Amino acid sequence: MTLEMLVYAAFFYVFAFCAILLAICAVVTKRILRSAVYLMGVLLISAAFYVMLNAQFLAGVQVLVYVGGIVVLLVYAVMLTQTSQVLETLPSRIRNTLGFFVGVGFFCFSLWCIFNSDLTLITINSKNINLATQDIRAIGKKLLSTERGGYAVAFEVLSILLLVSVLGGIVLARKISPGETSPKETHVG
Amino acid sequence: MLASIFNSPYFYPSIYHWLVLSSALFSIGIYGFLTRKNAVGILISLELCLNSGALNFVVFDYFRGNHIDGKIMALFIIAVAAAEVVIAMAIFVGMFKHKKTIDVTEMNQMRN
Amino acid sequence: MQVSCLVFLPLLTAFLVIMTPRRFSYLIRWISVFGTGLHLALTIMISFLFWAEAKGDGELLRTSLVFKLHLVEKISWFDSLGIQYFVGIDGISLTMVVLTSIIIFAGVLASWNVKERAKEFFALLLILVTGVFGVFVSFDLFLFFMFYELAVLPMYLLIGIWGTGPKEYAAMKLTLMLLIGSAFILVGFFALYYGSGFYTFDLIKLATANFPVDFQRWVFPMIFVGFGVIGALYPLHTWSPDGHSSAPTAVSMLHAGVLMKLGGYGALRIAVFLLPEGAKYWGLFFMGLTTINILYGSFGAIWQKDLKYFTAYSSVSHCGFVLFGISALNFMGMKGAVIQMFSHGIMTGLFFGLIGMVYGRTHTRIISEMGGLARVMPWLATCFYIGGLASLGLPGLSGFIAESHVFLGGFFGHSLQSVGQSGALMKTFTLIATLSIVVTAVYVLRGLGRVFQGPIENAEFANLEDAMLSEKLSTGILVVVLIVVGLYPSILIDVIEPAIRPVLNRLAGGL
Amino acid sequence: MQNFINIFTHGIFIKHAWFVLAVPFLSFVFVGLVLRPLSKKASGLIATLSISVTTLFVYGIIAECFLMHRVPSGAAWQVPWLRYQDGLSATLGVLVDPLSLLLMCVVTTVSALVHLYSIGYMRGDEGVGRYFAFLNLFTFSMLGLVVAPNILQIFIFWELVGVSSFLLIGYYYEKPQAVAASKKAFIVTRFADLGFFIGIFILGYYGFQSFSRLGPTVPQALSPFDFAYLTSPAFIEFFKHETYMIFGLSIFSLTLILVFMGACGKSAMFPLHIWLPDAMEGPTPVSALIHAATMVVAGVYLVARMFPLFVASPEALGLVQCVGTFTCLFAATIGCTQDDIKRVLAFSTLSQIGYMMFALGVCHGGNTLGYTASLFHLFTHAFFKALLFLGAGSIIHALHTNNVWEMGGLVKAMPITHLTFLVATLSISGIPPFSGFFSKDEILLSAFINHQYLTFVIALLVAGLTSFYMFRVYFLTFWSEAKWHGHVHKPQEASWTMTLPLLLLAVLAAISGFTPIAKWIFYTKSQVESHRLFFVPVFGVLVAAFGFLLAMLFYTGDRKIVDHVVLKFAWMYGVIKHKFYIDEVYLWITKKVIFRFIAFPVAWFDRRIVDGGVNLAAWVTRKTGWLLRFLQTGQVQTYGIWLVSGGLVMLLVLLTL
Amino acid sequence: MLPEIIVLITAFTLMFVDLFLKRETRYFLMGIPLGGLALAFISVFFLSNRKSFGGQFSLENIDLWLKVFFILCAFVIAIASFSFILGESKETCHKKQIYSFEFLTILLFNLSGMLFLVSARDLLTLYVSLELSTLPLFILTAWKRDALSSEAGLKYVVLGALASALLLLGFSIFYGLTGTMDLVLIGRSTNVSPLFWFASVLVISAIGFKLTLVPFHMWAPEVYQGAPTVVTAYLSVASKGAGLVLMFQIFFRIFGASISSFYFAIALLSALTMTLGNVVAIVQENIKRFMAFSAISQAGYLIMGFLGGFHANSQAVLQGLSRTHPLIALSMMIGLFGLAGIPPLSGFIGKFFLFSVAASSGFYWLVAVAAINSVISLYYYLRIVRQMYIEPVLETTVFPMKLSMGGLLGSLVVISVLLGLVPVFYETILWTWKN
Repeated sequence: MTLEMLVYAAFFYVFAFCAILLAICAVVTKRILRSAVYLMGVLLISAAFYVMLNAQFLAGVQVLVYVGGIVVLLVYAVMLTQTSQVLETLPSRIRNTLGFFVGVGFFCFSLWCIFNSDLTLITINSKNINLATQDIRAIGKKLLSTERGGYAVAFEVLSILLLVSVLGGIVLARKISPGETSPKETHVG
Repeated sequence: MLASIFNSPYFYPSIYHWLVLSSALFSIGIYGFLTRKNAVGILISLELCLNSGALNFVVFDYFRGNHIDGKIMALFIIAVAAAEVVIAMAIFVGMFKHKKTIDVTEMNQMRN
Repeated sequence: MQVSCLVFLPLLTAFLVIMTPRRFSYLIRWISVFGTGLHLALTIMISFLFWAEAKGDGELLRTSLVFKLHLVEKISWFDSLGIQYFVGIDGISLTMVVLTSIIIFAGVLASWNVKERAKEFFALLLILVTGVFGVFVSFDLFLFFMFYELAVLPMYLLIGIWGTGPKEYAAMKLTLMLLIGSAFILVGFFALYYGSGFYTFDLIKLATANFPVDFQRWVFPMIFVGFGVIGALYPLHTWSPDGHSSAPTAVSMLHAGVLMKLGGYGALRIAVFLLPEGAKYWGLFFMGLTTINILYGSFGAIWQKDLKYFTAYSSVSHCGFVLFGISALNFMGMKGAVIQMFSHGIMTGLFFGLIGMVYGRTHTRIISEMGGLARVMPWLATCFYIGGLASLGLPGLSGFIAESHVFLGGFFGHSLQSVGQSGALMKTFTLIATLSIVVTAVYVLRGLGRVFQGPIENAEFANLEDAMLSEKLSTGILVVVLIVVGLYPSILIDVIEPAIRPVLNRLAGGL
Repeated sequence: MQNFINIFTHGIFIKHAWFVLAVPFLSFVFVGLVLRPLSKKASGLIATLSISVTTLFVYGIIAECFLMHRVPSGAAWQVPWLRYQDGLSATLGVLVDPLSLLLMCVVTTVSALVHLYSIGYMRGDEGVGRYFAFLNLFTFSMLGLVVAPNILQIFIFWELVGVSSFLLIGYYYEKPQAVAASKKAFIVTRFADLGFFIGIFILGYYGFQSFSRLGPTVPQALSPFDFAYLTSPAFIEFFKHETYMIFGLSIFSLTLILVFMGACGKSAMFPLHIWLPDAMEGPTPVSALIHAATMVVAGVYLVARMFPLFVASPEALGLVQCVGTFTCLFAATIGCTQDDIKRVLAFSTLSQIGYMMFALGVCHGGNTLGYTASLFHLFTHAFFKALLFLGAGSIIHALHTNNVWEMGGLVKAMPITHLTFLVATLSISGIPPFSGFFSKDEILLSAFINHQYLTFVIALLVAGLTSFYMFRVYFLTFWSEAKWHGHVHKPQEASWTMTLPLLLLAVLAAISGFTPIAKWIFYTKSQVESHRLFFVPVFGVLVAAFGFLLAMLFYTGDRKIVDHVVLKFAWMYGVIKHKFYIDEVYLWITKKVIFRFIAFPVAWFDRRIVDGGVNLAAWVTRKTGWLLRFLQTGQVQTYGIWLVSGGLVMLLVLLTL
Repeated sequence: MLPEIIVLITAFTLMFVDLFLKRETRYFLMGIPLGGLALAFISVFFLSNRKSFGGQFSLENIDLWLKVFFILCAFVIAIASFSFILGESKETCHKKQIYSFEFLTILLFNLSGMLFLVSARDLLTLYVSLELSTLPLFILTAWKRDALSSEAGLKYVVLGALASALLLLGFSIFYGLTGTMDLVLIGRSTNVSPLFWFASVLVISAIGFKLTLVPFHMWAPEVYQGAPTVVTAYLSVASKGAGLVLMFQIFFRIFGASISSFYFAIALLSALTMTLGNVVAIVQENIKRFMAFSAISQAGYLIMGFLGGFHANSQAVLQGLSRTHPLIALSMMIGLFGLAGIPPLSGFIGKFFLFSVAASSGFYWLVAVAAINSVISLYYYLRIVRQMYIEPVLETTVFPMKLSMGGLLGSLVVISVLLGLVPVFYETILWTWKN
């Protein structure tokens, strides 16, 4: 065990423990704002994981987009719906236990499956490592290439998806000018 | 004794460790999804799940894949998550206008 | 070419009826009468053609294992799935086609005074008949099933809209039970389709596939019970009393007269023909069941207050004869079953037609309220009595021919092991079944006596008028047919016998 | 004259024997469809004409046979009618042999006379066309029954006879009792026919099995149903040794008992006799024809036709004898107490048929004289019983009442009826010169020869009773003081159409005793003339005379003796008057037992259980649907739980399978 | 790629033109989407099966017909939605909503997502196009912005996100097991280990969600009830079609070899879905909830097609899809029950093929259950027929049907009857299939 590996392992365990602790807190806290913050913590740690798995560019994107964008959006939502002050009450006994059992069940099943199937390890060989260094260029090239392995089509589809979500967001949440009649409850017969 | 732990073959974080970690996160996400009352809380736990999925992809990419596809997939997952959150937020806000609360348990006007 | 236009002529008439505007309700009736009349003529022409062609069939079929069809038309439809439009005529189908065309002609004549929404009524009736004709002449299982569904579905609307009494309930129950029956048949057909290994629905081709014995043992009851539902097999007959009593005249004539024969026809043509081993295995069980069917129907009829329920129960008992004959699995039994199908079809058609006419006049069907109508409507009374005597099996009328065949068939047992243990059991079943001729006599005379004979109870029946011309014509035809078949049965027997031969040869192990 | 005789020598009549059946059928169709609505008189005339032509034709056949001194044994004419199976088919034909000739002669003669009589009797009625059509139908079916060469044809015409009697009894369908009587008659006979039908099955079954082997040996047999085959010694031998036993009886005797059950129904023997007295609701000529001369003897004819089989089974013949004797006594006792003239005659018919039955029955004692005696009695009884009925008919026609006590003093008012009625009464009571004496004497003789002494004694007693009740009716109707003075028009003799048949029948009743039946009809020729015991007829006459005196004592003077006797035996008299309450027992059985405990539960069961079953299935689907509906709680998170846990369960399913 | 591009171009032009034109004159705007879709419809036939974009986007014959199916559905829904958009129908609740042509743009984007889904050949494109074909539906469901619609939208979003998370995890495991993103390669190389089962279950639950199979169907009733009628129609037709395509891609590409081990699971799912769908549909009062459950039972029939082999079943699935689906759902959804009287005939033939596939692999018990269920489904068809014909006609519960709508649906009915009898449509599919 080289020193470097030792440090690597130490980092892994520390970060893993923190991630799981923060996740549990995010899920359990009563105040919604606090849970958003905990979520931010988990995301940052996972960015660190990405670095450990030498996906540096991804870590950057994660921090920028995920933490910067989505979490902020979550906070806005909390502000807009004025639920930050309101203390969220505990879920009913049954729902809680049921949820717990399902969560634990899921976890045990996945563990059982993981440890029963033989994931033959592809040892880290040299070729992979140097590749990792210029990963951004490779990602960029693969992203837009139209040959066999490329994802140009997916890229275009993603752009449309984002456009639609923005359009949808606007349509659904735009303010109705006070002039119009308030939306009356209508049922189709 | 400590040394023995450090040198044992299972100490260094192999693929199994990563997978356990990501499925732990996923399970916590699911638990959160099933028990939080606040709609945003549900969203948060969903983000947890998606993030653990992305992590899973990167892990598999690192250990078994060709070191690029997994990352691209993670990238796309982040983008899609963003799109979802936008739409979810819009609907929550719309919901809030009517019910003055986004407590999911009260939204059962249509049932049986 | 003739058989296809035989099947689709009623559809054409229905189309014409739909085209005529609603105002000319009189014209609608004339079109449908003319259509069905033309159809009757066509049927007679075809039967002559058949006689000409089928001259030599008697000996030819003595040993053959497959039906000898005439006027065959075969056009491929979905050939990748082995489905084709395969239509033909043999002895049994011809009998059934003649029966149906007579009944529909009489039915249309009998429903001369249907006033509201006459257009849809006649159109649906004719569509129903197309389905029935299709079933009797089709030799491709898919086509058979298609026409079978076509025959069952208009029934819902016909009873639902023009019926009387609890019509929705009766219509819904009838349609659903028949369709559950057809669900069983569908599964059976698929079993045949895949079990045979030929991947074809063609009946003749399937006949050459020898199905393994235990396969036959579970498919046979599936198909037999499926057809049993519409053939009023014992526990599954509950739809028929309600269905018949709340259906309008023409519909219950057609239904009891013809549709219930689909069950017997299908059971004979498909279940027994394709799966002889299964038939032998289950023969005794169904024979016992149908014995109950026969007695149950006749005892039930004694107690009925309403005339239509009375006839419905009697037709349950007579349909029991049909299935009894088939499950006897020998030459006389099956031949008797086909004759009974024909003769009972005519009889019940006559009965329901007459009940409709009586109801048209007295507006009541309760037996105890009516009395002494013979004085007022002698024609209807005589026809009713002839029908009644035919149903209790008076020699000289067609009822006796059928019943004697079925009883002798049941008593003489399998052509193979007539003596053994199953032979004795079959004899006891037959003897129990013969008790029905007494019980039938009791309820027929009791019912008719109370309705037609004795003094006229309530005064306003005194000045009812007798049958109109159209009604006289319709009942007249049916009575003449009953008497002709009764006096000179070999008209029917010479046609049916060659067609039964193949089924018998397969049963006798000639696989 | 000579050429007139040699017409009969060419055998034309026998060759065209189908003519006997064709004419009545054609006239039935013609009268029924064409003439009935047109004119009453024409239909009456045509019907009578056709039957008389048939009668003459039958006489032609008899003359032909008589002149050629031999009677052809096989069926004169056969046409295949209904093919059941390769070896089994039913044919329609005419069998001409001594037995069928005798019956044909009786049936056609009586029928012709009744037709003639009916023209007068039914003059005023409005349904006359229908009446004559049915009468013709009845004659046709009776003739069909009599000439049947095979057992299936007998059954077919057996049913047709039953139906035509049903139609004729129910002729006055206005009257509820007539409707009930016709329904009762048909159902009871139908029940008996069930036994006959099963008998035919078993015979046909064993016949079919053995036909391939034994068929060729029997000359005349065409199919297993033919009498020639059934009564052939080969078949009897085969059938007798069939070992199959049911209820302790061999199949052979069981079949014969079943056939006898059919015969009982039609001839109204003891257990199934209840329909005959009620059948008097029909018009009197009908009773005369059907319930005196023809239909009721069909049972005797059947037993006679199957006699070789019966002889081979002692149990069957024993039963025939018992039933015959008991009915004879039973009916005679009731006959004495009836008030309605037609009921008296009905019971007397019952008792006379009882005579014929037990005459056949005693033959199991060895000597088959009874066979000839019974048929001889059948021959004579037909004429004088028809005469009695027609006489009663003309009385009723004149006085419009059936009750014997309301009649009286008709000696001068209706001389011809009185004379003919007297002849018939003398004949039935067995007074020497008349036919009744000869046939009854033969029966008594056959009973005595076969050592059936109990039957012999009962027969004598019944002979006495017969003469007693017949003379009771005679004295009450003709000699007691007239009670009809009050009526507006006084009774007088009817028109010639009614009186001529009476006279003819009277002549026949008188001379028919002398016809040499024994020469033609016998089972074993040797036993017929074997011995003549003189004391049997003497006892018969003595007993008859005693009955006559008793009746004269009771009924000529005033009525106090009768009242005194009635008072003394009041209870017994009441029971006998009500026919031992057997009708009520039957009624109770059908109404209470069959309808209430079988028909009602079946109908109820069908409506509640079987129907209920279907509705239950519908209710179950609806209820599950209703329950499952509440699965949708509206909580998003419950849906989430369902979704994930569903996935996990799916995983379990996949892993385990 | 041609149809997708055309659809996108129409969507963008519609969006821009909508911005610039005044509210009243926008009436003639309807022409753009219809014209665009017609063009796309024609363009599909010019493509022969060649791969472009380096195999990311390939087109085989079956996809040809699937695309035709999607475009046809979108075309019909577009026509149907005009009355909704232009505010004549009672549903549009307030002024502001009127002339909002965004509805159609989002619809077109959704359609493009489905078209991409059909030709996706690797995990990434599959995932993204799946997202593109579900996210717009969340928006459309919550379109009316009233209490019911928003609640429906919320539930749909939340559960949809959960389903996509599960799908994601499944895909990641597949990627992990095989190391490649390409579907076909994954299909070839998978070794059957517990993790593979775990991943397939996750994917099946996502498919189950989209196809409303029983344990995953809970969202359907509320969403169908809450969403505007046109969207409900679209949901039950197109989104179910998309679910089928997803199942098609997954089952025949990824599971390829080991599909037979899934037969029992599919049969179980199908039986459960059919029975629950039919049984609960009987007791529903609300018309749209009733439609939801009847659509659920339809899904049960459809997946029976997957019990046969690749070739046998694809015709059956297509038959089932084209027959049972558009006609019944459409005519029901838009409330024209008049046409409901005919489904048994045309539906019958579609179902017949599906049953035959199930019977071919020996699932006779399933065919029996399916036949009984079709009887139950007939029960409520007949109830509707009764409402129309037998009961005295109540006030028309359906909003006035414009000529265009009537004409369209009438023609669809005729097509359906013809499809049943005339074999030409069916034969051509077979022909294209063969070569």
